[in-house]
Amino acid sequence: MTFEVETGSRKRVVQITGGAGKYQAVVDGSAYVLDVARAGENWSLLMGPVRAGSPASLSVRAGRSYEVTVGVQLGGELSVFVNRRALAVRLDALSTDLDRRRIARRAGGRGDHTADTRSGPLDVTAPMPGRIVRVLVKAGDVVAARQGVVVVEAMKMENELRSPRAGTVKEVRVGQGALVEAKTVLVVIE
Amino acid sequence: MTFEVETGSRKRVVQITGGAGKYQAVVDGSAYVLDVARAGENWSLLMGPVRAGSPASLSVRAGRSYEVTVGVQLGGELSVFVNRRALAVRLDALSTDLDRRRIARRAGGRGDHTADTRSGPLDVTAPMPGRIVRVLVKAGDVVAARQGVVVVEAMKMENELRSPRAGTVKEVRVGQGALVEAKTVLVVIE
Amino acid sequence: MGLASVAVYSDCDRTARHVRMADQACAIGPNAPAESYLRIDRLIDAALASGADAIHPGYGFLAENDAFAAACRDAGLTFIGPSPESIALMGSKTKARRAALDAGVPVVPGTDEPFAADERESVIASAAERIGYPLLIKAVAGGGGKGMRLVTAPDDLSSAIRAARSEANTAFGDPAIYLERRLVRPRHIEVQLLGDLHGNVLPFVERECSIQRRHQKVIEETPSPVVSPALRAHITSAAAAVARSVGYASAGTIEFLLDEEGRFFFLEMNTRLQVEHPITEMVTGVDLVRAQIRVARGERLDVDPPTALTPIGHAIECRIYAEDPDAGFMPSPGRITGLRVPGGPWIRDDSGAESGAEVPIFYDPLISKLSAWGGDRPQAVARMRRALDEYEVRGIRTTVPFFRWMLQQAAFEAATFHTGYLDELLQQRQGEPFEIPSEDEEQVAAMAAALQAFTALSSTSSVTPNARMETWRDARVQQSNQPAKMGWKRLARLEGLRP
Amino acid sequence: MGLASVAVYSDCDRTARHVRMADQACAIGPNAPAESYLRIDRLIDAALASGADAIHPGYGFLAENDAFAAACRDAGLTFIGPSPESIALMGSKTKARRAALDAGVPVVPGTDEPFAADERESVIASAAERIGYPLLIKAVAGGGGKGMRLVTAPDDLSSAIRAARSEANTAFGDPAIYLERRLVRPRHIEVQLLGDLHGNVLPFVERECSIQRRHQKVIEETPSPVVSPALRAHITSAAAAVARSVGYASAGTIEFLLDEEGRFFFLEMNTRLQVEHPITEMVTGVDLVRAQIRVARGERLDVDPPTALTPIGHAIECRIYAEDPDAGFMPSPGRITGLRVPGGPWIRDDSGAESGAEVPIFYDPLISKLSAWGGDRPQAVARMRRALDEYEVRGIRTTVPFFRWMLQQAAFEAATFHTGYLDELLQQRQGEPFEIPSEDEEQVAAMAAALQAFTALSSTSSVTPNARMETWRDARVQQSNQPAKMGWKRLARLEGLRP
Repeated sequence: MTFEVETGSRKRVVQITGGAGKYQAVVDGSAYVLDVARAGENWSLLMGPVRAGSPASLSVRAGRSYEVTVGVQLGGELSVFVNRRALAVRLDALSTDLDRRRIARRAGGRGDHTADTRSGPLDVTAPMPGRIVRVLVKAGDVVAARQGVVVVEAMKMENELRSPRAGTVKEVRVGQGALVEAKTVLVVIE
Repeated sequence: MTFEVETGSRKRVVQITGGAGKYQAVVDGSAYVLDVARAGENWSLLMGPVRAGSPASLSVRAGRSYEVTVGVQLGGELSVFVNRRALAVRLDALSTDLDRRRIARRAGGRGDHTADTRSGPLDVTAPMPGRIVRVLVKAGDVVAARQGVVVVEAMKMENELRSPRAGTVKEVRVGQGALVEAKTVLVVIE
Repeated sequence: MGLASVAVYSDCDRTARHVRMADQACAIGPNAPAESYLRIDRLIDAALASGADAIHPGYGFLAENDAFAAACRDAGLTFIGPSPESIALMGSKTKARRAALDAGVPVVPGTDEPFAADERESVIASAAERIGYPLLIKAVAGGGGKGMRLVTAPDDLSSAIRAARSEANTAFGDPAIYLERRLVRPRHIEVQLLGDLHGNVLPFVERECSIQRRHQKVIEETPSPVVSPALRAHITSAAAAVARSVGYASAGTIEFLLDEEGRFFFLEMNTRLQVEHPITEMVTGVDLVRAQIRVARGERLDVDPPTALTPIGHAIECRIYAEDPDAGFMPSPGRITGLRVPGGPWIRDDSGAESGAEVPIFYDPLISKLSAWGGDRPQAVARMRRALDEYEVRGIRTTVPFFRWMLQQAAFEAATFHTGYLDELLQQRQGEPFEIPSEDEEQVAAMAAALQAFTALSSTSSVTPNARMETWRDARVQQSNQPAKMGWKRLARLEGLRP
Repeated sequence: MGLASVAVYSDCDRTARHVRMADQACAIGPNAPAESYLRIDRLIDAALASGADAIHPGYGFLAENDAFAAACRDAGLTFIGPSPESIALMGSKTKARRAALDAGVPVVPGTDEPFAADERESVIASAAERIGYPLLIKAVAGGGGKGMRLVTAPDDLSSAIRAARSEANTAFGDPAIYLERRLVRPRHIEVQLLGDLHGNVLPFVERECSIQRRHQKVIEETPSPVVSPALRAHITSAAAAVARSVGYASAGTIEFLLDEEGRFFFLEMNTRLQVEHPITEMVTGVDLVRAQIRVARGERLDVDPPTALTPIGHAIECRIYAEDPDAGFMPSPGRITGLRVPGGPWIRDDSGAESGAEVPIFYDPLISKLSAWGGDRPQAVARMRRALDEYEVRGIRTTVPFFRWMLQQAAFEAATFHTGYLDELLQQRQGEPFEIPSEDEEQVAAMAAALQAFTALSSTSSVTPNARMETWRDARVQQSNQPAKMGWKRLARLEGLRP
């Protein structure tokens, strides 16, 4: 089965075959032997070959050892831990041995975070879950760039959210004392 | 719902009512308020009332705090951990609010460990999982009390199993090198 | 010490570890601190209801509140801390400055009296002009960076005053503030003290806490890499003199700023146990909490002065927060789905975090204090690096990746930092993540993700139970609030293979 | 130290922690030690296949095998331990006795030469008559109580010889044995040493390991409660003299028996790191494993002699085994279904155990080494008690309940024990369990069991998700190999309420 996997800024084509804990992976044309076993919530992944000595004449083989956890999906990404370091991974199936049809790439799945680069109204959103301590503006107010508009408290720290640019307050969507989730739109500036 | 619960050498009659984490327990006629919440694999159990001061005039109530885990069943017993100490518990439902019929006590569930007090043939059993290192007797051999009959190895220690009394070896059920489970009958003496 | 304990808890802390480990527990109200952990009346009632003899206030909430200490005394309870009078005196930053001056210890220039809660901003602005920019607004009742704001230009003064007053009011119930000059590249050096009711005051080897982010200590160590034995003698004597002059009788800490010429200035006194007390315990072997309890019972200090002042080796603490360092250290509350904590030689982890536990949005996001000891500083740093490498938290973001990066910085290794160092360092960053995975790690992550999809999609059940990667439950949990966008999941649905 | 590591593993250790934490890992064979961990050829090949420079043998299996050390040398690998010659000399208990005598150190009376593997029992019996009963049969290649048997009367000699030879052969590949007089109520005192390749030998403050069960150390502590500074100087000098006389150049330990008159006798030398090394690290701050690696690289010892000989405070270790103390300490292998390990100030847990991990039947059942440090012995004991109280292992039995009981014994607190003390104490017991739950705990257990049944049986789903007690999975797992016998489960089935 073949997948296209994106980590960091790079894409890799990964082909997997095998089963029962023993797999072969071909990554961008290079082949690896994988030995995978579950250990509690993690996997122990041993990857060969290790190039050292003259393995052919030896009675045993060494593999590079990784502790891997494939975590929950966050915003379309898989969170994979490799040796206790988190990496964000996006994954697509290119084709499978079950089904040779090419599956179209994900469509329209990436546009989520583009709102604040639009040239129209700008949203001031809550960066984290928290409580609205104070609303410093009302609809119609003229605000300067970096002027405080709302104060949000989370974990005992107050954070003043500022207007991203000069403009007029179009809408205030929250009131003092409200509990808000992350990414809730609080104020719209135009 | 009412249960008969045996811990240590004592039986208690425990009646439980309530729900949603708040329960009332009547244990042998004494009433308690229980506040139960799950914390990972354990429960936090708060038990009131605590008799101290004059609770009536106070704005809050204190409860005794226990960390409890009701573990897997071992040989007909529940293993309950109270503050990280294991207690063996046997439990029967006496009657329920769903069904007023008296349920008969467990029948015949206790006879497991009586084999070696019978007057007939005696079994030498493996006290733990392990490997048979050596069989020191064969069928027909006359053995003295406390004479070694089998050597079992577990966790790198050898344990010589001895005949519980003088007699004749009736049967040898294992051979050298065999892996045996706990309680496997190895040799029968008569 | 064989003492029974009573825990108090707000609603969201019902199943917290301190509740489960205590002998008794007592609910004191809803999540908002003002309705539970800051309710003096309920705390006193909790002590009475449970039959407690004494209250240890910890190091947050009411730990530096003189009214609480007085309420304990009035209710016949032992407050494990200094007297209400000491708290009131040293807790007022402006009175504390006066006390230090009276004891002959220099202070940082600033306003000598607090401003009234309703003082006009123009009056504060005039004082600010006299002291000069950059300056700090500080809460009179403050501590831990709460209610503190750096102001570099007059234009920012008004908004900073507002934020500081509000934060101080929320955190301490007191909006009063004062101003203080900001020294150039100072180091934060502090002296732990123990006092008893018999007039003894014992200073400990100094701690260095110059690695700060927005005035919050991030890494602490002891001894300071730049304090000579002569300076140690000088600064610890000064600290003891201040404490003695006010009859201080518990654990407390006097904070100093050390300038580039080696002059030190009294900054403030914390009239409580500090978050960073474990590192002092590590290099002296003295149990500070035990000592607090002993002196609160009226016993004499039983620690030799040389033991307290002579560090054995070196210790470092990292404050691990539930914050996302790659998103400007934004709080990251939520459920911890997986946790593995490093252990082994010379590592100490003081934490209430557990797998399955929820980090609430209501309180300080400190989830663990990780400490390491070594025979010298390089060894302590090396052990801390190893411990950070083994630390794994899943479900929420933490500052562990930040610390792994931080401990690799040349200036950290050379100990050439000051209290503004970290903020400057962070400002130079161009938004790159704190951890850049190696080519090797990226490749393994790619293979692991592909493997999971492969085993999930394989209709032939050629996967042994041992190696089977069960992730469907996670995927299902996800789905409820976030549509799956990934190609292979769509594929799986198309082919009808999903359970 | 920044070194990359290569783990080796047998089949059942495939997912063990040391494998996952290593940089590389290498399978070396099936579970039986003789086919994996004792296979010198495969271990050498594993080092060559992975490009390793050095091998640390740990403290079991081949750690005291001179052929292995020689094979490393022949393969161009650094053996992190003493020379093959030192191992061969001190590993032979009879040659080691000779070396001690030559260095002017007294030894326990016994046979000066080992018996041939096929020596007739009558010859051994004559030697036994000469030495006198009670006596000990010991393996020439022995250590850790393996291949050792106490014989109190001539009748038991034959069976004991057979068991000792067989066990020695299995454990060390060498069935040779010798006899030694058993002293009356001796204490086990041992001296940790470090030697380097430049002729330096450094002794450390003594450890006391008198709490033994069937000749296996159970609790170790340092310093010994009965060793005066004068005796310490004497015994550590004697130990260093023996090591120096054989050119010993690594970590090693010389064991002595101390009789009731304060005389000490050389017992044997362990030419490896000891299980109990953490307590020496705790009171001296010296990392013994790091020191081993440094001297193996040819570096000079960098520890001050007074640091090694002057304990700071007191440290205790409990060896926690997967054994059921209430069933005669029978091994209790199996899956660990739940594990919580104590942490916090001055507690160290060295363990490979994890929740979900299987404790195999093939190896020594030591699952954790729990250590506690205190400013003095009572404080260390108090902290150990606290740590034991917080230790929870589910799924298998462990010796934690035994240690909780043990640390309450008056003789332990008074430190008036000897090497036979624990066996005598255990013999006096009438089969009562080590932990007798309080009335209170029994009542809570009864309520908890009833609560679980109640919530499981409640058809009205009045239980909140938070409080829901999900035990059906456990119950189902059980069922497969063990019929449920309990009334309430039968009831549940009868009423069709089970999912």
